[in-house]
Amino acid sequence: MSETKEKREAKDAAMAEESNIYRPYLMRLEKITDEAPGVKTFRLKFFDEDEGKNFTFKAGQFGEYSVFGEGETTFCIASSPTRTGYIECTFRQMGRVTTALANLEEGSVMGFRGPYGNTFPIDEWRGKNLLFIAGGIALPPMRCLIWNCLDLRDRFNDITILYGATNVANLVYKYELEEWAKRPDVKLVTTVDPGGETPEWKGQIGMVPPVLEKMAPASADTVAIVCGPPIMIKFTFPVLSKLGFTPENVFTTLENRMKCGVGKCGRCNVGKYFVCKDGPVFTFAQLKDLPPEY
Amino acid sequence: MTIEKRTLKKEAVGEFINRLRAGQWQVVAPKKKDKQVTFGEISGAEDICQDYVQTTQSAKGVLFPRVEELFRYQMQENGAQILEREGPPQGTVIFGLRPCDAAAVAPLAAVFTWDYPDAPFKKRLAQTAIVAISCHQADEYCFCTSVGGSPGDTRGSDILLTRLSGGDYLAEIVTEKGKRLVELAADLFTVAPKEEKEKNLARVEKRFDAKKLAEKLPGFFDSPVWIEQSLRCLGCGACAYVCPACVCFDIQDEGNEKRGRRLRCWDSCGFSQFTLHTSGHNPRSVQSQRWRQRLMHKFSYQPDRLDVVGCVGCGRCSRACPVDMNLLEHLIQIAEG
Amino acid sequence: MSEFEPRVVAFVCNWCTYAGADLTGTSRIKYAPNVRIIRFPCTGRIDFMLLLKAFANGADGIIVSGCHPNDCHYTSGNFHARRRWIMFRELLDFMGIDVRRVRFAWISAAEGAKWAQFVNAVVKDIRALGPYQHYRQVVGAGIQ
Amino acid sequence: MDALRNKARELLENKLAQVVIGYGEGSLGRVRPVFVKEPAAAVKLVYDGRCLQNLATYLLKPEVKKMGKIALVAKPAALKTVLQLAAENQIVNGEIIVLGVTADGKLIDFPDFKAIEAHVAASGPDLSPEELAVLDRLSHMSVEERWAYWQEQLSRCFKCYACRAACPLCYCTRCTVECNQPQWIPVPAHDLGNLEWHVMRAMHLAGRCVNCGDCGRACPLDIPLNLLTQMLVKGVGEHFGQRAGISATLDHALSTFKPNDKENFIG
Repeated sequence: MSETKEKREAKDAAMAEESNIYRPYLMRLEKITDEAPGVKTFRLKFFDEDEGKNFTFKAGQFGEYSVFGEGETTFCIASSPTRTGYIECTFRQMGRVTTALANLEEGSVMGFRGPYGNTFPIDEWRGKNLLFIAGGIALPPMRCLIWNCLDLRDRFNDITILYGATNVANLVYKYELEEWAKRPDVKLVTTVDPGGETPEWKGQIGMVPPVLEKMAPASADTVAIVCGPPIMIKFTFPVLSKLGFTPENVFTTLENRMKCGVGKCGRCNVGKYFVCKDGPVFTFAQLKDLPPEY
Repeated sequence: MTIEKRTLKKEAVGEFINRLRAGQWQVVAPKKKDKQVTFGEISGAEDICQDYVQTTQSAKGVLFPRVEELFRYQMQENGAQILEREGPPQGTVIFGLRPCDAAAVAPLAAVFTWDYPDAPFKKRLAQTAIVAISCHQADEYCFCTSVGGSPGDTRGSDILLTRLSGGDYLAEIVTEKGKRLVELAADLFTVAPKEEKEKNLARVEKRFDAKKLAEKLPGFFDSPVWIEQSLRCLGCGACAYVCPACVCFDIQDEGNEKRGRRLRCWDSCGFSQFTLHTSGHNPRSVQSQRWRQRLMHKFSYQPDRLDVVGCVGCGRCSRACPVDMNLLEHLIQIAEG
Repeated sequence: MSEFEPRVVAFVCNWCTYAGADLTGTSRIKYAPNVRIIRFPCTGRIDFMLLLKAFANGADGIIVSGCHPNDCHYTSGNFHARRRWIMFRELLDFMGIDVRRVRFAWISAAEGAKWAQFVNAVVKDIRALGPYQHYRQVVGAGIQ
Repeated sequence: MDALRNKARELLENKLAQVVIGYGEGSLGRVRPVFVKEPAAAVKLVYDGRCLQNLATYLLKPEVKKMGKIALVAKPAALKTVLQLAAENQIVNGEIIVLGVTADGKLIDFPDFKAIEAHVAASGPDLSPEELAVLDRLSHMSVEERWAYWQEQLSRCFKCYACRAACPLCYCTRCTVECNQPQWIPVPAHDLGNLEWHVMRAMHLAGRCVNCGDCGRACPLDIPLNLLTQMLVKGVGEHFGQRAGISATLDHALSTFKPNDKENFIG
């Protein structure tokens, strides 16, 4: 992780030598998709064409999305780096800025700063099996990674996706779930919490950890990526270790309150690590030696 | 650059300041106002107050203002315009601050210039010069010698003046910028004095070793000492805002859908909202966790990440604290604990 | 520059003064157009901070008006408001904010004429006082 | 002082209280709040002219409440604070032990709030002659002079919120200044943000403040914030004849009214 960080930082630092790092790109809101009650996905295009062209990022990185006059908020980039020309983000309307975001219409102007943070080490997973485990609104960082891997499908063996939500309505990216379900080279398991199912629900019923235990995916030569609310992560990891997954092979993303996103404002630290610079991607091995401050 | 030693006569100080002001430098120095000594712009040497141990607030505001405009936006039919103010027009000389405050530029610059450079800070730093005056008095709150400083420390200063027994000043020209300042008034700076510098300095006893403390602190993460020490802490931001080395900030927008601006303003890890998630989850929900964060950040995380101690031992936080949270006392308790 | 046209913001209660202002209109009584009316369910619902927000956004004078005591649609809204204004007015005066620019009145739904006279009087006084520069200089001050 | 120490040791020994909150020696001759849990440590308690802080501000802190039954060393203003907190249903009769200390250091052990009410009723007025003189001097200044005075004072504020943290009656879990939908009070410490913050803080204490003076003492920049709340204490007394902190039953000036409240400015 640290090796790629130095290389990337040198490039970013050089690029941002004199420019004001708090100045966002101007973005036009292309498309809004309603994913679930209170949850929307935005597709953003760069106002300035060439800014859009030489904008690159990697799966796992996040950005600061700003509504001028309201403030900034932090989401991961939900679209895959292999799809150029636009970026997407998914958010739930919760606070001041997300409420302002939710009131925007297509064509409005907003800001974006990024890409920030470290990345999923996809190159190291060549030839391995991938197990994606996501809960609720945490699918977006995974979706970016899943599409990235699916666009480079031949590099990996089998890909399994386990995605759970509280109820059917809260499942995000419903069309893409169907798309993944149809693909022969992907095994998709969706589940809803007990009581959250609808009569025509065909997927599993149960919380993510027990469903994972039932699936009992092979842990040999497999990398697991887990994203979800802290409670889900807490109960998923024992299941994974019982199935033989080593902490180095299980990745997750951490979320903390952020303002600058570039390791200056001193807010997002967990122990001596900044979630915005040394994260958001962490392996479980690293999580173990982080103090319980997240 | 080797430090050049000169003498600056007592009566020449006023002239030196006038030359600085004539040389398009704005001069900021400690001024007495009711019971407090605080930094403000001066027009002449007579405004400067010298008989104090430490000013209430540090001169950090010159480099990292308490409210700063990052940019201003103007919405248009298709798009928006983002305008940035240029840097401070005039250079600023901070005259007469203590060596520990001058040393405090290092932790500030360490955070603002690592990885992504912070342009607003860099502009201000480039246009600021520091003419410090060594300490001739100290009190029990001071502990600069425990964190690598000393009453006569030249780190961070462009020129360090030390008042000698006769009232004249030994001037140590430390940096190129200092040399440029001296050139504005070269005739006032005569040959180096014979008198020893050390005997004109205050005595500050070293109370703990910052390196050992930095190694010891991680092991203290779950210790009950934090709860014990922070019971009386009220959770205000006084210690962070008077501290010359605290850099945490908040970004706030002010404006409406037509125009407005994005402001950077001071913030403190002591506030309960500092790490509060919109979902209500707060990784540091109790005051003992925040007090721990304050000490761990300054004495363990920052030395570890940027190899600079986030504290210069000026003692302001202990003096300003309404409930007498004496930082030195608590650090010693951990260093010897 | 043409004569100074003061901007007056009126916080009025919906049941009495707002209806009174309506009556002023329907009975074709002309009064100074400088007033911008903001409707509240009751004077008891007018937060004192809104007055400062009005000054910060460029108001030169403020009118607060509602039902006469004992006429409040919510029985005690105006009584509570009266106490709040007694204290708030003293605090503003103590802090040096010009209370001559903040005018209070009880104007019922039937007193269309009184509303017109009151507004005209307030606008005339505020025009004499001139724009509220003091407060406007505070907005944006203290930012590097 | 010995009476206080013996009383504290006695309370801790027979488990009548789990913690005694009092004053102890601090740095450079200052005093600081101390939380005495062991009987032997009761000797740390001191009481003299330096003990000014209103310790009632710790009564509602979760970390302190978790320690069990509290015995509070209460200076005269703290007694009024305890009554006002009781009036606002923050503490219940018998929930805390109040060790009253009079101005000349005598210890009074109050069995219940009724006893405190009697003691407070017998004590002097809310505002001392000196405080009234300062308010008087300010009220004789012109509006412009007062505006200039307060602008100069408040523009120095850097919003560390020590005034709010030190005030025992500022116990709201979510202070208005922390609400950002809408952003009621600007967060940055620029002149407008400071002015609106201090007006709101004073008004939210109108009719509640017992004039303990801690907000002014806690301010690291020595801004005389207590003048704002003192003026309101005087105003509430004059206009409505009500006083805060003299009874454990609620008599809050700004949430009650009399039909014939007097005023001379409503047209």
